[in-house]
Amino acid sequence: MLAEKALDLVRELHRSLGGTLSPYNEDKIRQVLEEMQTLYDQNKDGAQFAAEGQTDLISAIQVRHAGIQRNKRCLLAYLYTRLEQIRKMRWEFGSVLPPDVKYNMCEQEVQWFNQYNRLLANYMRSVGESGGLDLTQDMKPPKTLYVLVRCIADHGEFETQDGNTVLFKKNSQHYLLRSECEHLIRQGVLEHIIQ
Amino acid sequence: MDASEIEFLAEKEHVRVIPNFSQDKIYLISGDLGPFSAGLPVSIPLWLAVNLKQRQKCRILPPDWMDIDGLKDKKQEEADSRFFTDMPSPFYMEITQLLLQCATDDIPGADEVRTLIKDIWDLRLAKLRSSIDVFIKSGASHAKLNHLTLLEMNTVRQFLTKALDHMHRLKLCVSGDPAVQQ
Amino acid sequence: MAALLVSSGMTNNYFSLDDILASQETIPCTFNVKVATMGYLDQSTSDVDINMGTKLDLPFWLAKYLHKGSRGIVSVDTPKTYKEGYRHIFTADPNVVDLYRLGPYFYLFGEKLLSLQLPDTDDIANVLLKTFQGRFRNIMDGSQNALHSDLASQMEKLDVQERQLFAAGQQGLHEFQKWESRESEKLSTSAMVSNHRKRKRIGYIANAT
Amino acid sequence: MSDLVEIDSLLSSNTPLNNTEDGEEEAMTASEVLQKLEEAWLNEKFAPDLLPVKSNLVECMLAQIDAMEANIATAKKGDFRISVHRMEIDRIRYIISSYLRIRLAKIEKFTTHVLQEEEKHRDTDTPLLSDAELEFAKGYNSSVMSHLTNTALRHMPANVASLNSKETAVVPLVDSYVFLKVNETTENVLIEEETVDAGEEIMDLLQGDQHIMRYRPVASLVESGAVSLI
Repeated sequence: MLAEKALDLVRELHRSLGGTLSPYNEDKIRQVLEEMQTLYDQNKDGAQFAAEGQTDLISAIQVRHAGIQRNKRCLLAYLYTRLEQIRKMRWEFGSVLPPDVKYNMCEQEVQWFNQYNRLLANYMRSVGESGGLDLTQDMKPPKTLYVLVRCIADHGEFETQDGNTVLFKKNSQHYLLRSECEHLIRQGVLEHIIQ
Repeated sequence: MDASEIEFLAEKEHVRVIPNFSQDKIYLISGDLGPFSAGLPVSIPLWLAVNLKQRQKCRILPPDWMDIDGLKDKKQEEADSRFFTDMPSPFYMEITQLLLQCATDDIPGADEVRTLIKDIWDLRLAKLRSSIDVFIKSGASHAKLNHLTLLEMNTVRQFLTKALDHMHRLKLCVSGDPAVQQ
Repeated sequence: MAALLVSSGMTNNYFSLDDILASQETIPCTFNVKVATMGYLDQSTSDVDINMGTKLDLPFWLAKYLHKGSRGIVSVDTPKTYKEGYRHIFTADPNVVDLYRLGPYFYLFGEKLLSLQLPDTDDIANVLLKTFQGRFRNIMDGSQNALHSDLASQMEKLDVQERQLFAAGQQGLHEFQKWESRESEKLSTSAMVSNHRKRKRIGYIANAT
Repeated sequence: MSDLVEIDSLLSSNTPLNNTEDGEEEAMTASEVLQKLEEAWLNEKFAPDLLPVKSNLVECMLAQIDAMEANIATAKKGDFRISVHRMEIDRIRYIISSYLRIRLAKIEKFTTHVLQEEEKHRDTDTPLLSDAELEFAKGYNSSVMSHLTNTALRHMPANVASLNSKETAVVPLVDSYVFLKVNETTENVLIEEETVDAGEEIMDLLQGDQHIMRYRPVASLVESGAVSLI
């Protein structure tokens, strides 16, 4: 069938939505692009004969053209939807991605992630008059100024806003300003404990 | 919308507290508070009342409607009425939840209050579901939702708007609108 | 992260994966002309060409393209699921039908069919609406009560859009319950991070064995 | 300590702020600005499309927060009022952050559409985007376009190697259903356009009423403030 490989790409990504990003399928993308080229070349040849009056070739050209368009749509939707996923990762993982997540991205996607990172940072810096606003914080309505947290893993020393140094040792508990540990909670370093 | 965001809105509602300290007026961006005099009731937003209570700096006076007899009547009224009745506070559920969490000792009959409020909530939600069903079956294009509170709306928000969006498209199909038929 | 998700629904946009999958559903077509060299599309023969009069099920996107215009390359027929026989079943008892098996994009594909101007277009449009209205109460009750019973079996017979609706109902309920139990007060690890963690752990186990 | 009192009184809600633009006098107190910002936040949250930006409100509130923070820094440690002010700042910052985040998400989702609409709004009193948002939108658009070009489009046959933005632009679904509350009675609102088998539907929106209906018919009323999305 026409554009079957392109549909595979779409199915593959559709299945993985909601979970983590599936590996970039470079091989299949190349095959889709090859199919498009083949259909295009056949149409060029066909167009010559069709001009000489062979009408059953005109209908073949239309079929192939529909196939080219379909391949294009599937491929672009695949790439575009992946960008949407990668964008979401910036908000959930932060500005540095775990290596095995990065591993599933192609070189250009890694570049795009870095570009998005910069765009976002520039934007956030320009909010207000005094150095900007970190929009990746304050993800939930505030309840208390301070929160009790427990370290899920060793994470070294941490300097608090008032200049004290605390050691994030596995299972140690700390009472910290919410605003200074929200990122670490979201990234799974600390766990928020409700008393 | 997250329920925690509706709670955030509810926390702006004022309640009366009796502070055990004195303090001049506080000029907040959202308006002035106080002055606070130990032993004298003062009206402050819920977010601050909860905080002061947690720090044992005040006693909270329950809102007038948080009263067992009144709530029993309210429950009966809700059960008898086909429509949603007007609740004494648009944030009755959130206020109850927060006060019963941090200030149980300040609420007379706290457990019974909790049960009554939950009963009223359940009555209203059941009513909401059956009216949604009637709404969809009738094929009407809009509905008036007076007296429904934000938190009640929110429990069905995504579901109801999705269902209506879907039905709207299907109705356009029936009327032959070409915009849908791409 | 709900705040970041602009209400999406099933947008029929160019990049929508759901829309692409729905337009892959097939339609019975008859070729009005000979199509040279494209015989490979018909897996039932080894002919080089598609001959005039050939009947073939084509995906919607192709059928639509070849059908348009006054000298359509193909004529289209209503797919079985949307024909009168099935329409009767849907109207008689919409709740017993397994739309997922018949669909899975029963409504979305149905909407697309309308653009082909089949002779029974009006009836199809009507049955789409009536079917949804008829099934709505079950979907709502299921999504609001299916906390302890088997979710999978509740959702099995629903088409893709109905499943999304069901999930939205469930989510509303769960969020409220999380709020009621004060769980929503807790600041939590972002969903992708904890998914990633779980996956890694499974990965290690898989590697170890 | 005396500093705190002095600046505090400057920030009291009784003192009108000079929130003027192009010479038009429009004095609002800080608490009124906050109220407006909160409304803008909720409208933005529930509207399917991007609403004109309320830069004034955001900037004004950020300035208030900055002033208050400077203020707190000079206060004596342990002053009871510090924690109260801090909690309020947290609450306001949450509203601002959430508002700007929702806008960014819409800008990213509807980039092409938003940039086209911005053209129409740019020189009016109600620009759709702030300068920073506009810059972000342009940057985002070009990063996505060049990604698609580099990974796919430029490897495609010449006749299909470009994107027709009319065909591919993701547009907001303005026919989506929303919940709303009526602030000012508005008569004769056209709720349903006339169709083949049904006549048009007109209704009066009465102050205080709550409705669920499609966004499109009330979009202009949201902008004018006659209704609020809830």
